[in-house]
Amino acid sequence: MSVKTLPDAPGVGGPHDRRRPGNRLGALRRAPHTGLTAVLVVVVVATALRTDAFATDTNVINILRQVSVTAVIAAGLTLLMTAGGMDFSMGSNVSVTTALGAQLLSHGHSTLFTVVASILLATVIGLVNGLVVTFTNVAPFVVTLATATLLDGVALLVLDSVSVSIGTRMFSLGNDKILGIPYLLVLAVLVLVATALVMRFTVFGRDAYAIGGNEHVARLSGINVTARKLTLYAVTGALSGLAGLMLLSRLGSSSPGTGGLSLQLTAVAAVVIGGTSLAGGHGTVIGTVLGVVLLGVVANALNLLQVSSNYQQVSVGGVLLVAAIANEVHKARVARH
Amino acid sequence: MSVKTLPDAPGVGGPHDRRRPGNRLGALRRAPHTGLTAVLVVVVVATALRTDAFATDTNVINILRQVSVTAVIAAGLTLLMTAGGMDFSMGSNVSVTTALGAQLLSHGHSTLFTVVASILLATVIGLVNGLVVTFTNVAPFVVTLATATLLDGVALLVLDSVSVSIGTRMFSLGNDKILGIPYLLVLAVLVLVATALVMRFTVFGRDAYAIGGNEHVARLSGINVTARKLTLYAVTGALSGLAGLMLLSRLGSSSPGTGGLSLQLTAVAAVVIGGTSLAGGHGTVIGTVLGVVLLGVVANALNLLQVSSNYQQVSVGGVLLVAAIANEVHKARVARH
Amino acid sequence: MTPSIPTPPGDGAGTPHDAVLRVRGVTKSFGGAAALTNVDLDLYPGEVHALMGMNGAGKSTLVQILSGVHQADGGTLEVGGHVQHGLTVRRARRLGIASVPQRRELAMGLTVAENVMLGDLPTRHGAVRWRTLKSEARHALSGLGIDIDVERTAGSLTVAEQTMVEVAREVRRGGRILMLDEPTACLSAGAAQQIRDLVRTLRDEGVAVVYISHYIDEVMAVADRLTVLRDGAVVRSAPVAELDPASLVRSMVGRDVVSRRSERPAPKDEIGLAVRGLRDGRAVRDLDVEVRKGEIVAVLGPAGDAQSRLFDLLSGRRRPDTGELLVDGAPVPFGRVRASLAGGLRCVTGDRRALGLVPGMSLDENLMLAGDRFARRRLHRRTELARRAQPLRRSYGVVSLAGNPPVSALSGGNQQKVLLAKWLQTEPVACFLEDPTNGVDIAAMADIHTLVDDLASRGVAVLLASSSAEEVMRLADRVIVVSAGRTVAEHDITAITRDELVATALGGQPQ
Amino acid sequence: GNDDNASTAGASSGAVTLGFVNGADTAFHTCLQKAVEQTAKSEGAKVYTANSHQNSGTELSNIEDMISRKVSALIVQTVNVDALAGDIAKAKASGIPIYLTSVVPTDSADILGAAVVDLRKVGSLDADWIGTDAAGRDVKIGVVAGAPGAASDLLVDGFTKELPAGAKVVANQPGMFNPVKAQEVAENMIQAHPDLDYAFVANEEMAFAVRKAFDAAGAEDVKIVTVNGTDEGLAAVKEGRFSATVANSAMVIGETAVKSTVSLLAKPKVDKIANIPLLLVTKGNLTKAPQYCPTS
Ligand SMILES: Nc1ncnc2c1ncn2[C@@H]1O[C@H](COP(=O)(O)OP(=O)(O)OP(=O)(O)O)[C@@H](O)[C@H]1O
Ligand SMILES: Nc1ncnc2c1ncn2[C@@H]1O[C@H](COP(=O)(O)OP(=O)(O)OP(=O)(O)O)[C@@H](O)[C@H]1O
Ligand SMILES: [Mg+2]
Ligand SMILES: [Mg+2]
Repeated sequence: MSVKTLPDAPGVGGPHDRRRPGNRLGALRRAPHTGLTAVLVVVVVATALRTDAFATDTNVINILRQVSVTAVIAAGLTLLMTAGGMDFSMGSNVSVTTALGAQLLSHGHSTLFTVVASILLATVIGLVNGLVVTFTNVAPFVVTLATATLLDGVALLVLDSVSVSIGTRMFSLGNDKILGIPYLLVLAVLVLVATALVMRFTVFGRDAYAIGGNEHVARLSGINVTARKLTLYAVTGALSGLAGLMLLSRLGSSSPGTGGLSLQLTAVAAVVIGGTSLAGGHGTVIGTVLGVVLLGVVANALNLLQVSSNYQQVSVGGVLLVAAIANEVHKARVARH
Repeated sequence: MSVKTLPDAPGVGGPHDRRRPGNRLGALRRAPHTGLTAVLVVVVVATALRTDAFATDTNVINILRQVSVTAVIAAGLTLLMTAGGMDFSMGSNVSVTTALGAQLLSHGHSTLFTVVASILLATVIGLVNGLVVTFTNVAPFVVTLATATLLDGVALLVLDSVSVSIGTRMFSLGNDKILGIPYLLVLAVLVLVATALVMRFTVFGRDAYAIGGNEHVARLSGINVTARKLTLYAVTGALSGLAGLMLLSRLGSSSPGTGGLSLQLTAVAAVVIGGTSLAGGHGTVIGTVLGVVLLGVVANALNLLQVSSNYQQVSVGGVLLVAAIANEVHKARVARH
Repeated sequence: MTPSIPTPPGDGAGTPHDAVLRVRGVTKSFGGAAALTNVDLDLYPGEVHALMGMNGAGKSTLVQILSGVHQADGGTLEVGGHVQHGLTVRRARRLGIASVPQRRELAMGLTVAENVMLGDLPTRHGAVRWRTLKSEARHALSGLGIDIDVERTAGSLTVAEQTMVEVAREVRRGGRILMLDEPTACLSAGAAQQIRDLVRTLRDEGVAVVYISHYIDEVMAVADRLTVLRDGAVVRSAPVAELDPASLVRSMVGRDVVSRRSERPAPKDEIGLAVRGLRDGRAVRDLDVEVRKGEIVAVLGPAGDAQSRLFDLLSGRRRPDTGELLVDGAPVPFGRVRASLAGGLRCVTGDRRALGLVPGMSLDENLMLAGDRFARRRLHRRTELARRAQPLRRSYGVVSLAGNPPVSALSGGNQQKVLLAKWLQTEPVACFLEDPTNGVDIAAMADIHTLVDDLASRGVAVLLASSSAEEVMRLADRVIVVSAGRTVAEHDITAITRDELVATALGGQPQ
Repeated sequence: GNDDNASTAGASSGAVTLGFVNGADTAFHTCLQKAVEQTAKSEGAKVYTANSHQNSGTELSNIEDMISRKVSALIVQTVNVDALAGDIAKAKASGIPIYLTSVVPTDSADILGAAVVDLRKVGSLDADWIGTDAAGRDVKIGVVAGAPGAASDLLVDGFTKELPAGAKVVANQPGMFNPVKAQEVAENMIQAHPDLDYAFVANEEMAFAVRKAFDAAGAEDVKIVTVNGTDEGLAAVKEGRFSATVANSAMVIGETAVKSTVSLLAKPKVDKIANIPLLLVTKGNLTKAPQYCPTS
């Protein structure tokens, strides 16, 4: 029996925020994610001062569209990790979905059919992860690391190792705008808002916190933990599918290596930088959004500032480190007050 | 040393090995890692039946040499994860070390100087990870995910993005044998045995279990947790350095992408498949060895059996999944008895 | 691990110069709320110094400051005549200060032997000497009359056993100061007696013992001097001989607390809860219990083991080897939590940290965690949650410093009330209570006893597993004595005295 | 109309700004980037660079970023051929001309031009050499391919199709363009096929690792043919460690790309696809090999 004993540190953005009246500045300093926000602001201001190309409408829209796919994955991951789960195979699920979507479209199937089939497959993949995690007691990270490898292979099989182009099918989703806002961004925002609402205002979402906080207690309190977990894994699967279709529409093709581990790691980095706990029980969509945007802004800034490609990874790593520390130091200060 | 005390030692193979007399078969079934061993045996037998090239001396030596580098990393990771830590940057540390080693050798520095400098750098990198983890309270996975990105960039900088060859320097380490056993394998075995002994028979090793099991208690018991953790991270750093030099001697050159994430994930997979807990407090070198060898055998078998590249990843993923489940199902059965 | 402090030039015992520890004006606050204000305390060698006070009074905080876990905001600590600045855990250890914290914590993956010897493993040439380690650990345990296999893993121990292991560890270490934070809170009468005997032995050897407990009788029996904390301040400090229980209660609570057996309507004839032929390994063998509606039946036994096993079985966490469970006459399948709940059975754990509360969630959410599930709610709104939680908080007397803090920021007693409220608001047909007053102060204890009384008066069948004989005498209609997993005796409460009860529980033999 | 815009912008300011989006961090890509930067300097053009690290999503983002900064033209070393569809659409929509290196899509209407390496041809040149060397004997060949994907497939396909009748590919495994993996694959391959005569390896970085593996297994006589023509590769050919390599100079590609882009911007021509000359390098013609990487 492994009983999880979390530290008592009141989680940032957790279900409780003790606000005291008065002292606005202090309240601000105690608001969640101040550290992360500060890092983001510094990066934005520093970049804007050094290049005019940064703070333009088109560039901002650009950044937001670029992070849309990651944001959808990160949203699912936030929910799942809050419930103490982990899906390391979402990136590979994206690979499979883009591959399948591309094949279906290029074989002349209708867009509707393709969308439904792809998301269905992705959901089933998520569900299978959930079944293994729930019924075998293997740690979710381990299970999904294995399925990630497996799915990478499946994606190759579906593509038969070549690139498959979808021509101009789904072009509008990946490239057009509505009221000046790219469809992809609209989708990502919808997903994020929905996730935030679910986590905060539904019993399903609160159950996720409870399961992540102490699974035994959750089960004893009458929560159908098994069903909840299966649903959570299925939802992350479905969101991977959606992200896959978004990516496909943006790229116009699927090729070996689309999605996969690099996408997965970006999403994981965004989520954990945003303060979602690897051990479960704590997590906020706001934090994840900040994490996703920070990563997008940094990549964009490094390009615009012409940082040499050798220095880019160093810079990204450095910013990640600083952001993680800032978020944590801030949390600690809040706890001390 | 105290060989006599061996039978008393509470299981390196997990804490539950109260042996009951009689019933040899039952005892075998309750022995740790039976599940994993079974999977390994199945893979070996199936491959040996289908190709003669598999069960030859040279091929076995081959496999073992191939996994030597991974084994050294996995050994360090087992120790660290048992103490509740995580280093996701070991692969990237390897990249930096091979890059530095190659540059030093190709610039005419002596092998001794190169070895010392590389391992020193790797140790410092590990120590920096340790300092950040210990003094900022950021989750180790998050810290080392950030430093991994950073170090990948550093490796590119050191190499200036081109391959650097070391000619025949260090050739003998990477290619020669002693008594028919490759030096690399000898090194790996030494590291594994040392790790196992440390974990089982030294206060340092037992403290690692205590820290991983309950850091607060370890601290209350007067264990200098901070110093221990710093040492652990420094040791994993040093082992990454050693692995880097081993890899360099084997390849004869360092190029962008040597080591890095793929090496890291292989090592992590081997360790977790071997039953070391992601949450700390449990871990065995034997399990890790089985995990490392299983991954090596599967890769070798897939090559020898001429499995098409599309099916290779699917097969690796499948075996990983089955192994993880087998290990866990078996554990569960032992616990019930 | 020998204390490095010079022995103060002592003359006669009892003079202030002799104090091994002097606390002056210690202040500590958490997030702006004061947990301790201006606390003075003197500890003398060879004396048991009890700390008493309501839940949240600051007892644990004081102990944690003395053992280096927390740093005081102000005031001075003097150990052996030397002022200590920035006392850390390791430094406290070196000074010979040992403590058993209120929260039982062991390194769960390690064996009992290693846990006892943690931080002080015997070695030869750098290698751990397993044989010595185990024999020393065995010796440390048996020295306290504790019978636990040292090769078991800590994770498999019951809370009571964990306490014993922790006490054994600290005692083995030695030192001049030993602080025990509610060591008997969930121990059976026998185990508690062992602890008290041990404390007396240590005192006679010259150790200064700080002893925290909510049981007045126990404190009166074991302590030489007593300090009462209220809202973080010392309100009274005197030799025990000068105190009487009633005034003690008044200084702790600020009023009199009456808790005596109350008249309840007679139990109905229908059986609310029946357990038949329950058998599970060595912990439970052939247990038969029937509880009528409106009746309180207590299960009493020497070890805590059967109690927590009973919780696991009745709550559906664990499937027994054989057995039958009937709630309100209808069979309830074992091994399914939700089936137990649907049948109307509510089980309140004795291990609230591991199985009772979600530490990261707020007080209110923990309070409504189960209820909202039964009500099949889909949506969650904080304001509305607070509105529903308010009356519960009031009727169960839950007190918190902040509005709706994470439940882990509450003192232990308040956490216990949250746990009871969480389950008892849900209109049970039958319930199983495991140590319902674990760690709560005397005022809260009286409140909880009233709550349980009310429960039975409403016709609920209550099965009570308690380690406290007083509690059983106060609440139960019938007592079932269990020994080695078997029912060995059954008594009507009116037919037995407290002392007989303790004796039966200890010996497992009916008189 | 779009092209006019961009070219006038470039011409009027007198300074052409180029956005170079590189595909990965291998030696080839580094050399290509150096060549692009040096040539741009000599052509008086300003160049911005970005690297997609083998991720087609990043490639698209990089192109968007370049469009944000309003470069006169894009030069793209793509991560893979089909990812180009999105790139080209993007560039077209923003009115910025796009020039491709290494590959060209089937429909070249929407691009400014391309400097193309015929990968099939590369493979077939290596196969030709084996055909000559084997001289009609029955020989066994092992293939260490790259990562699954178009580039590697085209190479291997060109190679396999051109092999003479008696030559048989007995093993074909992916080396993932990663020397570590390639070495493992080669070690296993020589176990399974100790009687191998030739090996075709998809790039020189891997070929070095393969050579080491073969030598360690005592198979010094297996002849390796490969692709690139780096200085180290040529040295290996000279020493006989490689038997042949096909020079596809990164420097030439980079130079061609920049020069063509600048001139095409000024004056769009019909002949916008430049085929990079390929040369099979053996011991006999080492001196004729083009420089692979610019000296920095
Ligand atoms: N780390 C902390 N952060 C915030 N508040 C705390 C912390 N530790 C204690 N408190 C608060 O300080 C007060 C004193 O707590 P303490 O644990 O000392 O009480 P106690 O006297 O031991 O109570 P109990 O009898 O219930 O164990 C309580 O109100 C508690 O909520
Ligand atoms: N907000 C907080 N942040 C961190 N720690 C806290 C907080 N609030 C309380 N604590 C910790 O919890 C303790 C209060 O709980 P307490 O000591 O009463 O534990 P408990 O639940 O009674 O343990 P047991 O179950 O063993 O009786 C404090 O002493 C402190 O260490
Ligand atoms: Mg307390
Ligand atoms: Mg308490």
